[in-house]
Amino acid sequence: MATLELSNIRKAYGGTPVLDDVSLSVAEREFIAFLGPSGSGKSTLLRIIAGLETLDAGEVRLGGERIDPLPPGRRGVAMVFQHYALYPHMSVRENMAFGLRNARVPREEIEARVAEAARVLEIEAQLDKKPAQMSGGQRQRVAIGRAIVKQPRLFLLDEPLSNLDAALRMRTRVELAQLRQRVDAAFIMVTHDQAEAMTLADRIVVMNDRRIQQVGAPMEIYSRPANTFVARFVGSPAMTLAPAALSDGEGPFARVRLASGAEVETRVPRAGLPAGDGLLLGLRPEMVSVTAPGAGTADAEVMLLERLGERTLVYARLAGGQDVTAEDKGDSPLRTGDRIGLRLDGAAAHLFGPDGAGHHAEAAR
Amino acid sequence: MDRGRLTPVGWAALLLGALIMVAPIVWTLLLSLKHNGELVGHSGAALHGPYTLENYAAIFGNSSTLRWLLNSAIVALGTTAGVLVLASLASYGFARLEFPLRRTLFVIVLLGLAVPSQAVILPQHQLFAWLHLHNSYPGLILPGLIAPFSVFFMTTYMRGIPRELDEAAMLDGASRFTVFWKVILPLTAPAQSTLAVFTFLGSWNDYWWPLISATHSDMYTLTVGLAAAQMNYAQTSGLGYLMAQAVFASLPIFVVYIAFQKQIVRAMAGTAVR
Amino acid sequence: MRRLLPLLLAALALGSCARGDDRTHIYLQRFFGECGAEYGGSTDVAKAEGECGIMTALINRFNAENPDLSVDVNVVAWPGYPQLTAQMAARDPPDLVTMHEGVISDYAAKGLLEPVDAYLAQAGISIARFTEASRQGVTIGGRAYGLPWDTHGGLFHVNTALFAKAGLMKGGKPVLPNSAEELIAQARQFQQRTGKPYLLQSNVGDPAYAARNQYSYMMAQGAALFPDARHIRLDTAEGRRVGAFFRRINAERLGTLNMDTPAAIAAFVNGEGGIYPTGTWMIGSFQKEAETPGRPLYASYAVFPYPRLWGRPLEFVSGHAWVVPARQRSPRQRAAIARFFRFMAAHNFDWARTGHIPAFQAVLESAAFRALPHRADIAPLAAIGRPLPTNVQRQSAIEGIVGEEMAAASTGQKPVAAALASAERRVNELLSQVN
Amino acid sequence: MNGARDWRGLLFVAPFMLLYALILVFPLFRGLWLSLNRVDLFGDGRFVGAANYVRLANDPIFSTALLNTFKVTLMIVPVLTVLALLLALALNNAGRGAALLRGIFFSSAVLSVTIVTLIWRFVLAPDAGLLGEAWKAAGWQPLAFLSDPHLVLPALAITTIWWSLGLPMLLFLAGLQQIPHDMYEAAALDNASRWTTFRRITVPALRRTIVLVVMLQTAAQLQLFGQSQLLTAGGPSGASRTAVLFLFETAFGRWELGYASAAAEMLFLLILAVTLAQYWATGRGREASGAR
Repeated sequence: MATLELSNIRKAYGGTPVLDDVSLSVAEREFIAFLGPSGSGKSTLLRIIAGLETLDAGEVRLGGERIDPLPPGRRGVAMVFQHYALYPHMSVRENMAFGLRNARVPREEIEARVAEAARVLEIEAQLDKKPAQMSGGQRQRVAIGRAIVKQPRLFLLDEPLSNLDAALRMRTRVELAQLRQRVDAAFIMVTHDQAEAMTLADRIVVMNDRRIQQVGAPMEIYSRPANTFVARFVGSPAMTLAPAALSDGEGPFARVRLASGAEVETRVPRAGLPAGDGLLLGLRPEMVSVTAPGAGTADAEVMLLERLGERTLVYARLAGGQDVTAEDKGDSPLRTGDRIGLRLDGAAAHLFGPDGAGHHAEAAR
Repeated sequence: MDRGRLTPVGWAALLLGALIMVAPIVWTLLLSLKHNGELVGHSGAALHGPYTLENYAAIFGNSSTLRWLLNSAIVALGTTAGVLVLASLASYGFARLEFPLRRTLFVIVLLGLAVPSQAVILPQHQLFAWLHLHNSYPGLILPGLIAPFSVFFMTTYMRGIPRELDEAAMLDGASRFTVFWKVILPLTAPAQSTLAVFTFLGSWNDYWWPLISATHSDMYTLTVGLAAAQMNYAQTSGLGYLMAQAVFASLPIFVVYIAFQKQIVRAMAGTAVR
Repeated sequence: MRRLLPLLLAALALGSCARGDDRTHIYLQRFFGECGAEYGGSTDVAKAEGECGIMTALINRFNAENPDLSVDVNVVAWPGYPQLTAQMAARDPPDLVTMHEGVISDYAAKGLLEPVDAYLAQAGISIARFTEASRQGVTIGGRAYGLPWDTHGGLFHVNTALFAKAGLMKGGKPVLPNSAEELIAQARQFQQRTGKPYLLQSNVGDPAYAARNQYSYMMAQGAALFPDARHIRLDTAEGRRVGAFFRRINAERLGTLNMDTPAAIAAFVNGEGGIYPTGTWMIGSFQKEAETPGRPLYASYAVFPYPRLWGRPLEFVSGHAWVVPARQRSPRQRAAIARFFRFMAAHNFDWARTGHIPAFQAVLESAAFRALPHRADIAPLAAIGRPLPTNVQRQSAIEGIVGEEMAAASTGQKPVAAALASAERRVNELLSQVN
Repeated sequence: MNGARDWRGLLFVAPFMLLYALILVFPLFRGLWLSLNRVDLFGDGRFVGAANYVRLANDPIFSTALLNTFKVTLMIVPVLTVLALLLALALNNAGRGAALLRGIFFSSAVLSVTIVTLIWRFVLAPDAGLLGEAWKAAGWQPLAFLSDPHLVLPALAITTIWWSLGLPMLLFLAGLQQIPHDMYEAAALDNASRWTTFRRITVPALRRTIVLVVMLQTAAQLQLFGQSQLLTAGGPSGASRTAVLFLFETAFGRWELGYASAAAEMLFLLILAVTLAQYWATGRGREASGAR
């Protein structure tokens, strides 16, 4: 049964639409990540769920109850803000108790819940400090604690890790994962960091240009991007998208020709693909390997090398001017300017139609 | 700040300046400690003894000065409290809430910044006469409450407080008023103190309005009362007493300033923080 | 703030708390300064000194003698008219006000003052008992608009010790000039012999001084200052003569230029000059100095009306009166005002100890008055004093304008003719605006 | 924001706005109406159109008063601003001596105008004043500060500067504490001279405070009244009569409410113009109203 149900949500800021007919259903105890570039509408959507923004059309239901007409405090949701939004003049204890007091929770219960949250989050020693006396990581915990004590049905996390340094971010990521195991609630996290989304979320909602582009489990988003936007946005480095034309042929799978003349045999079913050119061939770096010149699918020139230790990313340019990202072993002997051959692994390649829709290899299923 | 110690010339200039600031006040103090009769035509007598506290005793003995002091305190404190309350409420509305005519009203308030109080004081006097408010504390306090500067200042300050705090509080189930009262208001403390100092001093030193509104001597503020007492004649024969009144009248507010000097400067500094 | 608020409310409650007594209150507003510190509890009128002291003691005395009444006193800065006007505009005037006779017409013409004939009758005071100057001063259109209380005008306060040094004493009396030329000559002689200024003048912040000179000496020459209720005539041969004369005094540095009233008083008390032309009101204070051994003025003080310089010995005088602003009053309050009038009339002599000329003929002629120091010398003021016409309004503002312009002329900041013309233009414009 | 786009927001601004409308907006329009009437304080009047303004334009006393007002403002504001800034710079440290001096330089601000003028008469009066005595002791002729038409405005200016130094100094002190320390450290590393540091770092950082002080003080000094009324009564010969004193005399001395109202409107327009000009000249009106 769905905990949160968003139906046909529309929102515009004075004539400029920011959300266009967005619908989504979140299951109980599910962890959802809203992933997208800034301006994609992901934060607006989160704020609509929280009640911090009104919606122009559509409905928000939580546990079957329609909550969009309710004020934020009565929706049974809790939110962790990007900059924590701790009340600077209140102690940690008061910060955590503030919402419960407003809800007229009995005092003993408030104390008990605060104490429990503090124990779980290991901030018991900080309870009487003011936020200004704490480190960034500690403040983050207080912000989480303030959400936990409310025992919400839904946690809303607005870029919760973006203000932490790299080490702390990793740790907090783990802690968030543990947290969701403990609490009986759904999570929605807004992020622009795909690694965060991939590690934490059960499902990722990729948003762009006022709309949901794709909803799916992390690996599904990665391996079967619904369109060119998702393909480009998810995965690092980004997928190479090379213009390609469908070659004539009889087989069940599509064979395409790149501008350089190279031909690639894919495992994408020919049926359903539009005829003619206007296609894009999608290749993740791991599908492109380096060979001696002439030995691969196509020849190219090394433009740039990015050595990551266990592997090396090779940014190369095909004869027709098409840039392709390839992967080579960590101790690759290549140097910028070298002529190389590239082997394109057509079996794993994606094809995108002129409408941007993705077509994927059958075997990947 | 340890940047650049003052040069000897700088110190000398500073001390000379301090002397200029202090000399008239010391002179006043000395005059206030002299027997009135000794000063008739010889204010220079204040430079040497004998000194006496009789003028101060006279103030406590039988005089309106205490009453005027009380009036000044009531008016200045009342004005300050009123300004803080009204300006805080209005500024929260302007800084945070959406309501019909919000922009229009705010612009009207901003335009008020350019209205000198003198431009409206005559019609105000008529208005207060119609309302029978002259010679009353409300009559003295009300005109001080509508300073557009207070709203401009406080709104600007509130806009600097992150909106996330309001939102967090709303998610915490706080009503609009609770957000204002429990979250925003405590955070404006530095602005409140700064505004309070400005308002208090302005009200304490206001002259024209009490001059024409408080026309009964038991409603005089110190400024008006001392002006009434300070006839040409009194400057001759009651100089010591007059000066004692002046010292006495200034003492409380001076003591308050000395006591809170640090907080005042820090509060003002805090006003622009973040 | 939260701690201050209750305190504030308590104070407010305290302040607005009505005095719960059954006495009849009348509200009195006066100038003459505040001296509650010295005379706050005093009812001994005879011991009081100076305008403020005597006035305070008198009112204390009245309150003490009339336990069923309470006169609540409001002291305003001299002359208090802006405030009185503000009160009247606020429809909240006092019950009794001290007013210069020249100003009465302003308020009377607007119906802001009650005629006091009924109060005078109730108090048993006949108008015939007033001196001529006083009667003229309070009567407009045949009705009395106030209880006259004194006549006051300019006097030459003289330091006889310096005059002796200057060779200007004759038969124990100072020699005062009888013409403009004589004054200049005597002043030069005085300055040569004493090295001190002949005239101590309060030209700073005191327009009344220059106005008094101008009015007095134009009147003396027979000039009609106010040909009608709407016009002043200053820029005349007489006017120029007076203006030029004072300009000459200052040009020759025969008088001080830069003194305000307190400075001039201090200078006179310290024996820094020969003559201080100021009003009747200073006699008491100067006499006290003259009686104090060791003081520069000890046993060397005399005082006389302005000397004749041209024409007839006349001088401009005004007077203080008690007036009753129009407002609703209970019969008990009206009776209280009448009783106050009777009391004040009975104590007119006490007031005359300030140096003012009494308003009652009988007091003026009394032995007690004559026995006061210098009173014989200044008594002529009652006869030669001429009030301004009571049909001209805004006399207080007019005096301010005339004084400002003539002070500028006499100190050389403006040519005399220009100052006279400017004063005339400004006053006539002011009067043309009177509704 | 949710639930806020409604009339409830009005509740917060209503108390202020209602009072504002009653005590400021209404009198402003009432004053405009009065200025078009020949009316005295007691309400008898008639409509005269622009006659009062025509009179004002031809009234040399009013133009002198305006001129005096501008002169005295020009004498006060720059000096006051610079002095307050210098003081703040000199006293911006934690030492006890600085605290004491801050107290001293602020002390005059707590005095009411009555007391200030009372004190300064005793300083300025040539025959009885402190300065006079000092001048005489030095063997000079005392300056007639209160009676020389050329000295009386400077005298008012000196008095006012002495009186008003405290608040701007406090504002500058507050402003100085905002300047991040590292900016000075960076300047020191760059070998900047003190003057350069002051000009390139301190002044720009204090720009908003300077603008605030100048604007507040200009508006305040254009309304200078008490000092002129109590210290010199506008004299000699109107040489220190300010616009507001003119207004006061006209209204309560001459009872010409309509005429005084016209003068008040003119003063209003002038202050408005000067304020807007300053706002404009500083070129950052946006910043002052928009940001903190």
